[in-house]
Amino acid sequence: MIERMVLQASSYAASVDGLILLITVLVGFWFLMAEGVFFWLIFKFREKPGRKAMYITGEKKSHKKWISIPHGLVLVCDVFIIIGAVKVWYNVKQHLPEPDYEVRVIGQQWAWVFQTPGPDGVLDTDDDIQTVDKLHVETDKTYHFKLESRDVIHSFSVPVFRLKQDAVPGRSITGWFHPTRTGTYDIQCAEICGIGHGVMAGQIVVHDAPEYASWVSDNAAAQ
Amino acid sequence: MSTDAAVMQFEVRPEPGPGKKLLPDGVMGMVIFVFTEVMLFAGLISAHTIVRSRAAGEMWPPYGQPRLPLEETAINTAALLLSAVVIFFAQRAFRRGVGSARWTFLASIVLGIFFVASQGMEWAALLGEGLTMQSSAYGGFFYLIVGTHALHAVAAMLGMVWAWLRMSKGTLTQSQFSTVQVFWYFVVLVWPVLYWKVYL
Amino acid sequence: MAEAAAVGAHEHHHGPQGILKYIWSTDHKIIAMQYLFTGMFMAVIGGFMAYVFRMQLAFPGLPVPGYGVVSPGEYNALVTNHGTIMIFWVAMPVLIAAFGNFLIPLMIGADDMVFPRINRLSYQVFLISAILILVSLFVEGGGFGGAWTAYPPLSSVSDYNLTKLGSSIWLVAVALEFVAFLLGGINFIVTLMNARAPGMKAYDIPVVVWMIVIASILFMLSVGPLIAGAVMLLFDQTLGTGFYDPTRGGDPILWQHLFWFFGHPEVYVVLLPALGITAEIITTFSRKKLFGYKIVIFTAVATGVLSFFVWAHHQFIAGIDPRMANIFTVTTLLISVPIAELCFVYIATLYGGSIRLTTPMLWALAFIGEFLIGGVTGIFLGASGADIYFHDTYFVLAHFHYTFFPIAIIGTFAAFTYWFPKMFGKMMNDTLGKIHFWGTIIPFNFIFIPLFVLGLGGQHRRIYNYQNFPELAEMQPLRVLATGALIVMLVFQFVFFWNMFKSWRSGEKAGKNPWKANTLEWTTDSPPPHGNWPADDMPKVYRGPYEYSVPGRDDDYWPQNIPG
Amino acid sequence: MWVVALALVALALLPEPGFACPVCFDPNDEHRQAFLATAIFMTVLPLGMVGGVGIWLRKRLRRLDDEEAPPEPPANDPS
Repeated sequence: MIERMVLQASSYAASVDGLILLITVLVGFWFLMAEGVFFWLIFKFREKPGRKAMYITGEKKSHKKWISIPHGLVLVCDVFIIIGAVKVWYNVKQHLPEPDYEVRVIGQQWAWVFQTPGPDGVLDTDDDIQTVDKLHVETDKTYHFKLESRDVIHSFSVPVFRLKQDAVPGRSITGWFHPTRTGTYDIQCAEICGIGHGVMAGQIVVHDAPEYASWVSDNAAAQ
Repeated sequence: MSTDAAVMQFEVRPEPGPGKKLLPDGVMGMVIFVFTEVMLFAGLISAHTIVRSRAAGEMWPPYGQPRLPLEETAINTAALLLSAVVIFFAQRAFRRGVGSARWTFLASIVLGIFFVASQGMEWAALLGEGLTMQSSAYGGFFYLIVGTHALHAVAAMLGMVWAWLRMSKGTLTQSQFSTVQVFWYFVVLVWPVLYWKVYL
Repeated sequence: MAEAAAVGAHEHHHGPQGILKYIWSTDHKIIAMQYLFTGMFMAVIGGFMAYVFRMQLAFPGLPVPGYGVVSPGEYNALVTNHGTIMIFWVAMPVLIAAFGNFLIPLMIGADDMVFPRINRLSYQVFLISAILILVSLFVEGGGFGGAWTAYPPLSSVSDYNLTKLGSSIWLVAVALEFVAFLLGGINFIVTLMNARAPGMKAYDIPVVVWMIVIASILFMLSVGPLIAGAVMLLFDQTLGTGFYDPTRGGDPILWQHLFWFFGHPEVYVVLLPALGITAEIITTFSRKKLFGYKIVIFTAVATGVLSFFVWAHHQFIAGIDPRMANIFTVTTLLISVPIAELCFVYIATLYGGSIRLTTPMLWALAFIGEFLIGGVTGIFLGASGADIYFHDTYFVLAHFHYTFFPIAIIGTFAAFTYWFPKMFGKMMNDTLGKIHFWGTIIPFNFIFIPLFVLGLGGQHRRIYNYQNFPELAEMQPLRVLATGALIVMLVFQFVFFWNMFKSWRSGEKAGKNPWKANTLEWTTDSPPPHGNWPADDMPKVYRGPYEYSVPGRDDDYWPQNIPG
Repeated sequence: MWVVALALVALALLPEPGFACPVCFDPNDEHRQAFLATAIFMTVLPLGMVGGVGIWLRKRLRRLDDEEAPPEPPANDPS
């Protein structure tokens, strides 16, 4: 559903979209049913001369079942949604697969600063590459990001990855992503961070392996 | 269902008498207000617990900050608790219309004033030792929580003095007394919790 | 004549006369009017703000007619204060304070609130808070622009938000508003407990009164931690403490917990009164007993209880423990059960009725139909896995407007058109009412359905110009559509004001009970005199509030105060 | 209902070496426990207070009903 509007560019994007589809189906069924019954009743029982309304208390068992059966079914649907949601959540936020690379993402008013490992592939060494507003990554590699903030709360959001995590000052938050598709995509700041919030746009550039290698060597040389 | 049967299902109620009040208006209003206040202190204590846990492994109170006077405050706490006991007896005496209720009530007010005054002296001493709201989160929470309590204690004192004056004039009603009493119980009973969380 | 007698019988009620009567009155009906019209005035301001920032989004950078060019700082201040005003100065005062004050004593057969002077104080504090929030927009540096959630450190450090004065005044105004509702809430709860008419048992109380009181209890229990948090935030802003400053041992996440501990129950605080109003209207105009009165009350209580367990779903991606998110997913989805049940009950009430589509009934039905959309889209956001994508997008925005708009606007119009005859003694014009109804409901959907689509497309909130984001820039036609619909909707509100004014001046006389309803407020004059009923003729209650179309009776209604 | 709630809390508290807490502030657990403990405290406290008063008022109502229409209910009976 969403993939038609926003590409799926990470390993877990499809599972998030699948969950959204599951919820849409379950919830959509109840919604259409409720609205359908609602409008039908309004039409069927509109005021007609000579017709008196019925007297139904809704306290009897035979009446209550019209409420209690849907009640139970809604609960069952909720259970399905909960299971789906927790599964996706566990996969994206709780579970950390082994990384190929680590990057550091720092939010500040009003720019993104990225620290990418240099040719040695290890973060926090002398050859690290620092970029502003553009994060270069390699496709089909698992990345850990360490999310930090220098001033206020920012939120690191990459819609095509279905990834979002707040950057909280004073903490270093770890997360992961695994790009699956090359291209240049938006990074948005999803948490209001002052008057420059609207221009705090970054980009994530996903390269294939040779392109990434040449980018690393070019930039490592430049530093 | 026949129409008669439907009408029959209505129990014919007896002519209603005047409504009953479960609690006097003032007391019930004060009880509800106290609930809000309990939640206010719950919020403050939770905030304190979270910030304190963040410093786990490090020192609490932080290095260079004065320690809080445990013993003096314990005496204050005792005075405050005693005041609650005294006001309980004052209420019993007042309900029976005993004349000495006035003096029992006054004793509990004096104990309350003693608490507020000696807390104020403690603050002055701590400020002199360099514990301020800005000096650390520790100092900030100390003044915030104890200060909020002090504000409530002063408000309760004002209420009790008002009630005492009315009692002297003979215009105080039972429910007015109970209203003030409920608030004072709240101020007294929340204090041991604060003492435990903030001082110990 | 009747009024003179009533006033005479209520000598002890005598308040100030003349113009003072309206600004220094302790009469619950006057206070209700004060809240109502202050709320309406604030709604106009909130609506104007919406117009300005929607114009900026549709036509970025161009001067907005009636305002001028919107700078990024102004944009943030506008969206922040639009949210704050609409929730705290429109939804709360109108739904709870105005209708609570007007309806509770009239519906339970009391002559006034139990603490009339506290009631007056409540409005006065509220008025001061309303003035303060408006002042905060015009001080040096501009209004506060850190979103209505005011997350620190942006809200606590003036170097970050650049609105030192604005943010402090904003915070003080919000805190004062809470104090006003605290005073009002105590009054509502005690009045219901202690001042009911003789014979009115727990299950004879109209649903709207129950709902307002349950909402007040929720408010009283949840607001404490936020006041604690607000004091800490104010000290951080003005005294230089470090409660939320991570470099000095504080914790910014702490505020989010304190805020949302109140913030989520707050949703139900405004939802329940709106549901209560709807219950009164659909039973009256379908001439039906409410389907399962006790189910409604118990479900409302269950909703209230559950609402204390769900707040952290606002913080799924805010850096809380991911294990905690699982717990809150479960509780959040569970709360859909009582809410769904309430909707089912209301729909079931329509079955077998004789539905008259008057203006208030249209509003009440629209409430159910539109609120369902808001309800079901909430499931997407409560499910933690899906929230990773939806958090802070326009999907959230559209979702809560689909709940808050039915609650605060549709619910208010339903209540206002329904009780207008009681408040002013005149009938409203039905044709103009229907024009206004359709002119509001249709554009409403055209505003927010495009915003759902934008949210699905990954557009985040509170960004003043989407041209900076290549992926979002091309969805501009949807933004223009939403803005156009908003303008149409705002224009149709003039019909309402015209109708209100005209009907008040020269409407048809209403009589005591124009809708043939059962509850006690319809047994007194319209508008009710001071003291509501003659002191020697206070109503007594003999049965429940929804005995419509009882078989074997000639009338299809059976007022609560008629014996036998 | 309560069993489910307690089971969830137990689940959240279990130390699980298998998975990390990538967003926790620091490796020591006390901060996380504090958030959980205060969350439970703040949730249970208001419900406990209102529930307690609700039960007490019901009892009082029963007692008032049992006494055959007392002329004036005692102002505040501390017993």
